[in-house]
Amino acid sequence: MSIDTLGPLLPAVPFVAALLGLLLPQRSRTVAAVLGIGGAAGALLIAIDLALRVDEPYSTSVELVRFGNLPVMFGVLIDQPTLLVALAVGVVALAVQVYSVAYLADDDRYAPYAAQVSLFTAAMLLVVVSGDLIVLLVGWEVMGICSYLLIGHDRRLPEAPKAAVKAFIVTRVGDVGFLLGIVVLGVNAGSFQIADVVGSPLSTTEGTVAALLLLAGVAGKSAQFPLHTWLPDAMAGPTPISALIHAATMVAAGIYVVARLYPVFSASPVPLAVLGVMAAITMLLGALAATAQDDIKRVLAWSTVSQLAYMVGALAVGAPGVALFHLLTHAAFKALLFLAAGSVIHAVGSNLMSTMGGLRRGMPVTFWSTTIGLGALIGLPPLAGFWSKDAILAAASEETGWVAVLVFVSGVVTVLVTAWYATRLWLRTFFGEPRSDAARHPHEPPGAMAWPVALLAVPSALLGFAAFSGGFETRLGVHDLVHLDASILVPLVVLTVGVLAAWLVWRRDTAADPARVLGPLRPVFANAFYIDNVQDALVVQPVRALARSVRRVDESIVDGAVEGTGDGTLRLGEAVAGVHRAGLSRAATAVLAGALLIGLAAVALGGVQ
Amino acid sequence: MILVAVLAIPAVFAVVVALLGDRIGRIVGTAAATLTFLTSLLLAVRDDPDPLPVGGRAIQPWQELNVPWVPGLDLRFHLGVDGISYPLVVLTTLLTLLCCVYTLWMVPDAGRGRLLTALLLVIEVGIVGTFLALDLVLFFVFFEVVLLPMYAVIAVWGGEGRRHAARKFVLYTLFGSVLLLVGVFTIVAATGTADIIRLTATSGAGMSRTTQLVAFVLLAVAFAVKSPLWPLHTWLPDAHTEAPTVGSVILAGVLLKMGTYGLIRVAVGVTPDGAARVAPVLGVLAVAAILVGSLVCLAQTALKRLIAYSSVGHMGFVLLGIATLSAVGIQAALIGNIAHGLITGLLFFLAGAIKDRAHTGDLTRLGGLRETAPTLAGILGFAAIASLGLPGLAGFWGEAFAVVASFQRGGPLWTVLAVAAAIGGAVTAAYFLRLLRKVTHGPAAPSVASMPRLSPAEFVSWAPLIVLTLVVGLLPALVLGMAFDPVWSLTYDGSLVWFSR
Amino acid sequence: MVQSVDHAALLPTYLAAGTALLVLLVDLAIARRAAVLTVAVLGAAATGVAAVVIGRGVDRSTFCTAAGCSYVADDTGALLAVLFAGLTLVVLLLSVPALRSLPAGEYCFLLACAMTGGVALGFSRDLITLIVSLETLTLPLYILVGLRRRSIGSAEGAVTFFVISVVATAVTLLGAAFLYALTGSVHFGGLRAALADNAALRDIPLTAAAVVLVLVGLAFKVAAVPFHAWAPAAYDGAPVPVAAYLSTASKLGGVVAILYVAVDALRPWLDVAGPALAALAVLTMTVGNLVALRQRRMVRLLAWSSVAQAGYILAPLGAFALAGGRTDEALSLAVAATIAYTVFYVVMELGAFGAVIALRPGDADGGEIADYRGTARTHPWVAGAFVLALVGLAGLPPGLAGLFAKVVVVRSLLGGQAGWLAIVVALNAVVGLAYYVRVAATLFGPTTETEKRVRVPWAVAAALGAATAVALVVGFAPQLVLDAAALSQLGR
Amino acid sequence: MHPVIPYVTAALLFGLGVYGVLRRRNAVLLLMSVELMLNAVNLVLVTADASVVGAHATGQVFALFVIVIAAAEVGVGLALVLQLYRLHRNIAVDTVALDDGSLDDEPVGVG
Amino acid sequence: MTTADVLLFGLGAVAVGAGLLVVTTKHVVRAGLWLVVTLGATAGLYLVLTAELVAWVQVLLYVGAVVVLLLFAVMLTRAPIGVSYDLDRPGWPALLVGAGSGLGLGALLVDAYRWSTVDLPATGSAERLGTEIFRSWVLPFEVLSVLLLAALVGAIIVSRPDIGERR
Repeated sequence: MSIDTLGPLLPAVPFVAALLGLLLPQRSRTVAAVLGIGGAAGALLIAIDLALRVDEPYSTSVELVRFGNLPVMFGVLIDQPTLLVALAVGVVALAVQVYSVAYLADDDRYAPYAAQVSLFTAAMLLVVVSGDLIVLLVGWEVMGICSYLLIGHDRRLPEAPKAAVKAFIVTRVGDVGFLLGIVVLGVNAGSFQIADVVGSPLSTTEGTVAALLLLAGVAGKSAQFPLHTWLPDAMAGPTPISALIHAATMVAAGIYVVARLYPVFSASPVPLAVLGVMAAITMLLGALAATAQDDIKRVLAWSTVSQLAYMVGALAVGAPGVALFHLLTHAAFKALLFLAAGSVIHAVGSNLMSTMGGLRRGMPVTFWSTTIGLGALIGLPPLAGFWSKDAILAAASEETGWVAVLVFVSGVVTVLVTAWYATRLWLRTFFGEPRSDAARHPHEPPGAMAWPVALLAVPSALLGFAAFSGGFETRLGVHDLVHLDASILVPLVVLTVGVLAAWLVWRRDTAADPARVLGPLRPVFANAFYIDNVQDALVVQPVRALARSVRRVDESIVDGAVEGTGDGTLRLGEAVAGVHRAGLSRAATAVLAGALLIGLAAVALGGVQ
Repeated sequence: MILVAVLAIPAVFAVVVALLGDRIGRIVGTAAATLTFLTSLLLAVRDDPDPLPVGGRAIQPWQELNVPWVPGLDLRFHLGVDGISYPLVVLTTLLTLLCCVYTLWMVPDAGRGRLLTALLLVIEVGIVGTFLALDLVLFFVFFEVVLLPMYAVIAVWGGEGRRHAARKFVLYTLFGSVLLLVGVFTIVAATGTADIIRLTATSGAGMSRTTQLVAFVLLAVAFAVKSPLWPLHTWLPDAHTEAPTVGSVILAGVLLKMGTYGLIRVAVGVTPDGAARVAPVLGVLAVAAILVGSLVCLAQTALKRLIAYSSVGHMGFVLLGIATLSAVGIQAALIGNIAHGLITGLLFFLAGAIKDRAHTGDLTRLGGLRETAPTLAGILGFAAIASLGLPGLAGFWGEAFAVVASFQRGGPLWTVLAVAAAIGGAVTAAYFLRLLRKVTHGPAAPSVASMPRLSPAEFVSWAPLIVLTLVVGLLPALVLGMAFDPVWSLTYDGSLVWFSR
Repeated sequence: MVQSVDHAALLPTYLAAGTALLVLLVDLAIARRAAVLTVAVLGAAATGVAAVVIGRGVDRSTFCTAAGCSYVADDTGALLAVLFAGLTLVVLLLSVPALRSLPAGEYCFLLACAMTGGVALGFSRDLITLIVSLETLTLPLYILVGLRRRSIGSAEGAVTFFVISVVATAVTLLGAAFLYALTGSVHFGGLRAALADNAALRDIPLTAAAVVLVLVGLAFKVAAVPFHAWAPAAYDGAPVPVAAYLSTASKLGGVVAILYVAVDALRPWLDVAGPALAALAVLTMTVGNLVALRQRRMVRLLAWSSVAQAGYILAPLGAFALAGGRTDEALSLAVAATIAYTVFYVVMELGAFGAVIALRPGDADGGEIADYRGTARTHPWVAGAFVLALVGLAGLPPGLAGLFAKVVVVRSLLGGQAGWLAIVVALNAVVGLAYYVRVAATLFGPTTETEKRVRVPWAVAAALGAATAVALVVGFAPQLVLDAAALSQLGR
Repeated sequence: MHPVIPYVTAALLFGLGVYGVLRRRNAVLLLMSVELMLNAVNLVLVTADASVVGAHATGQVFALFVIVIAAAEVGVGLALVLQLYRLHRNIAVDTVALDDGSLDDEPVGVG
Repeated sequence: MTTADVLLFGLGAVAVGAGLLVVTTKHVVRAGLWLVVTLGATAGLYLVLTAELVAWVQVLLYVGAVVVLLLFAVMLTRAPIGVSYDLDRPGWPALLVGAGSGLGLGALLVDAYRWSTVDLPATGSAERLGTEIFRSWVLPFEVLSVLLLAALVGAIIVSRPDIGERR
């Protein structure tokens, strides 16, 4: 098959799988599983095939529709980074699909779930390959709705529906900006084709405005401050979904789009500065919030927020390739961590670390996989995360300007905090005495769950070495990914400090939570600096109040005017009818008085003429 | 020939159905609706497959019929179909057919299903006639035809407060159409012709600037009431809340489109100069409609009322598109029309199904639908998601490109309007998700405890809407391809604003 | 000198008067309801046919003096004669149930007398003949209104009608007398010439007063506000067929009188009369509609609605009289619109009253609106005709006749550049629909008790069917009416 | 002869008739007032015949017709008044109701 | 001031004065009698204005028939012979409208005719009037006969509730 048709097939295969899956009756688990896994596997195979065959960027397009002078093209724009991300998506999606078969073994709504995961995959792949911003937006939003559906999947969790709505609305708020940004770019270029948009000159103001608008969408999707609040709540979804959302799809989309449209952002300093500040804040915020969580998935969720900020930081310092590198490694180790956490939860029956402990003996595979994942997360050499994080810090240190300094400093501090909370998670989960009955008798999950975890450990551990391959660097469009010089010592030292600090605190009382040393800051971190509450008070409640008052105004004033006109007419009718409820003589008076008045008026008028 | 058939079949059968027995009447009515639908598809056949291009603002109907009717009133029986009207005609015949099919099995409590079917056919005549008319006076006549049958549908088969709602509907919309009458004859008096083709080609030559302005304002108010545009919308929630399911479907699905279609074909077509001068006001009101509609929905507790108010918001996008007077905007309006017809039609079908089963439309008393009726909940989810303008489904194109058009228009006002409209889009998402959370999620409420399975009538009448929502979403060119040339020419090669400057 | 009289031209009038006399004789000789009715119906039909024949021939004039002719049998007159004869015929048929308790011979005789007045009115071309004809049309109606002799309402209605009518006649007569005193002429042609040529008259305010007095007195006939208050009482008190006649034939007479006087005789002074006519039109339609909103009794509602309709009828003339360029073309448009609207209106009003009669048992009065609840189930066809008539009066499809009637008026208003008046008409149409639709909805309401189905007499059914059929025909082919209205020589 | 004298007389008579019509409750007195008005009309017509140059006797003819009309109307009118009296035992015109058919039981509201 | 003027003025004053009493008197019967005076005075005016036929018809028909009819009606409705205080309604509007129309018309007429003088035509004869009627006004005359017939039949039918009742 020619690569021209393969490109569009990339999202099409899982899309068809999703469509068929949605039409299935709920009971047909097997077919659903085949469709789900088949869709993801098909996409992965196509991605591999393309990766092997495509050397030069290429694009195809057909006109989807034409609005006035603005055509919307359906087409793909495929280059090397595209395929790397597509591969990552394929791998994670396949892992998630396989894992889900077992994880949702006793869920009677598995069929729609699998189809929705397929749709999610298709949407992400559409974002990845699309050559047209409008079509990209299609994928972008479909992903949002899929995240909504999947987060709200769990019927037992009372907070699930709310979290799902929150995830969609918060990202949708950002998408207002994203849409407007696309509109600015498209109207300016007279086309929504990415190639045209990137190639057509923008005035500085327009460019800045467009970039900032797009950033709002990116912040929403990639969970950057201040639109990050949906992500931890999204943990209400089934664990594989968390893996999917946090690893390769959804959150990655924002980073990917910035990288794809990088010329728009780099054209003026303002967007980059905003990116930098956003990254610095989010990085620390996420990491600090992760220190005080008891829910294992929330720890991972906040770590995602923080890690995404690294990628944003890389973008801010002019290194989109590096950002994609971290995206890939993060996809691997975060998928691993979530799936592993899923195994733990599966075994313990709870999300809370206070009910775990000492699990390493009962679940060795999970333990070792998690250890690799956490090592990659904190940047332990030579695991994957080390290389990519190091590349980001190096890129920041090489760049000049306050933004770069800010990114670098916050990056290093975050390494410390990350090391601390990762260690805490590791120790609290797998060491010490079991703190609940379930934790005393842990068991490894079934193969369908264990294998994806184990397999994902491979890239988590080794993907970093890809940085040594020149081909990989070319594909990401960067040089010198590897910086084996003295500057790597700074993060390594900081890392060690973090790990040791956590270990020392833990060792004093292995049953207690190391987070206790945070003292009064603990609730602040646990509640992520109360940003949720602030948002609720500043945005949600006012909007609700506004809605209520608008409804009141609409019903009592706007409609009141209408009803009032009706009633008024009737009352007037009543009044006029009242005048007629009189004797015959009033009629005579009316005739003669009327004649007199009209006569007088006519005489007066006639006199004028 | 086909033009006449599309009107004559439902008209004749409406009478026949009213005279037949109840069950056979409904069957014959459905057959007639099917026939009409199939005939309307044939309208795509072009009399002159390869017409010579005509410059300027030309309407080039694919099929045309032009015979005098009442010369004394400048009234000619002048029908024609082109890319602007064709999709709406087909949508009308399709929705009527689906409603007839639905009535085949599900007759509202008041009974007399054959009369309901007959009235649906009469309404179809009026709506299709409005879309096909190429004579101003004829347009007005068809515009009026719909009024009383719709009143009857609400007043006879409606809910608790049906009489009040029906009266409000009929009086309010009559208020609009009498202004239309005045507007039409303002134009006819000034230009001496009621031929829409000629008036459009000359951009209403013969009218002074003031006359154009006055005429446009009259027409715009008339169409704004029908559409409805905030703040002339308040008949709509009442009518929708009380109307029977099929009534709501027709009302939202196609009746409102008479307003927006009229605005495009008549108001903008015949009085472009007036339109260009009033457009900013129209744009501001359209955005106000979007924001007010969506905010009210956010605080709304009744299911059908919420969907009704969502119509106000959606039609706001359509009207915003028209107000930009650009090819982009008007195309967006056209596809917005179709999408809203499909999606809101489906939503009202669903609301009706839920209300029939749960015996309440109160959001606070519903909940957990996906536990007891997963299919229904799934379709409701689909419809809600489509309605909130999810890209890839039909609703997206109209809304996104209304924003595009508004932005493209340029200038601070239109930019602000574009931003506000986009924000309105976000609020739309918020209230639809709130709706889903209240209705489908959570533990099953007592009201939804026993939900009968979906009947074949429901499947048959919903499936086309679901499929079309998806298909139009993926292939918007299905609707817009044929509309491109007419809109391009109507907007004088892209934008009337440039033309009027 | 013996003047030659063109008896052919007088044929319709002769036939009408002859019908009256024959009815009286037949009543004396046979004294059977059927015989009397047959004679009256045949007489009315013959009058109509004669009018058609006369109308198709050349215009004939007779009773001519140097000042002009008193009697001209032209298209306009023939059209009106046909209308009067037709209306009388239909009302006679509608009277069949009512005649069970009314004196049939006298009833038919009086109706035939009224018809004679109407026919003569259409042909008359001077003030004396016009006023005498109009009185002949009206006076029998006082009695007919009071003919339910056991009913206080009937007596009250008759007295009200009578008193107001006499006062209005006095006003008209005074105006006519002044006009004669000022111009020395009573013929329309003479008056017009004198008013146009004699510049001195322009400077005398008395002329304006005279013009207004004549028109105001005639406005009583069409029940224009403020000369309308008799109408509800008289309509409701009268036997229902008589109310039908009052609201159709009698109103037609008033319209004709106003048209003739305003357009033919007082043409040069229309600008003085214009504001008055426009104000009357606005007041009439508004007050009529508003009060109709609050009516409980069916016939009163129809009475008030017919008041409102009179406003629409007067509007084109008022608009013409007001508008800037008073061209002959605009005037003939306004006249045609007035006549056309009147014809449409008369047809639908007859349908409405016909349905009321068909739905009421025997010779009962109109009753309350609530009494009609559920008649759609018991009498679907009659209810259908009723609804058609009502929505026609409201001016909406499927009452296409009414729709076109409104269109005609609005068109002529906008053609006469009286946009504001068009808006007033339009808004009034909305108010009007509110009560028409209330009545129509009542028909479909649930019945409170299991009502016995009233059998509809065949005569009533035939009359109602004819009225409905005509309404449908002119609804789909309004050009027929427009052509007929355009035949009018008035204002040319 | 100064025509203004009979003309003003007629005007005053008409005014008196108007006053009487509006003032009198008794229907018979009301009719008398109407006669005053019609009488005034006749006076105008007859005076016009005398004062208009070259007039025929049209005014007098008109006046005769008016007298006949007045007589006919008085005849019918009195018959109606008597009928009212028979049913009502009263001929005060202001007890003759004009419009008592209004809705008053239904609450004001568009519905 | 000619003799005719003096006569016109005098008779006019009588007519108006008696008319005033017609509409103000408290005696029903006296009102009828004052009406006779007004009508008689008007007939006198007609005579001065050389309209003998009209004057005689006025005396015969009005004074002779109409007033008698009215007085019968007064008696049939059992009106009190003496003073009655319920004859009138409170009358500001009546006064306003009555005075307004009377004086207003008077003013218009004065404005129109001023103190102009015309010669009275030769005394008209019944013959001339007859010619006029039968030459030019046959039609209204005949229509009027239908009117009278209708009035006659109508008055009877209203007065006799038993006629035409279902037997």
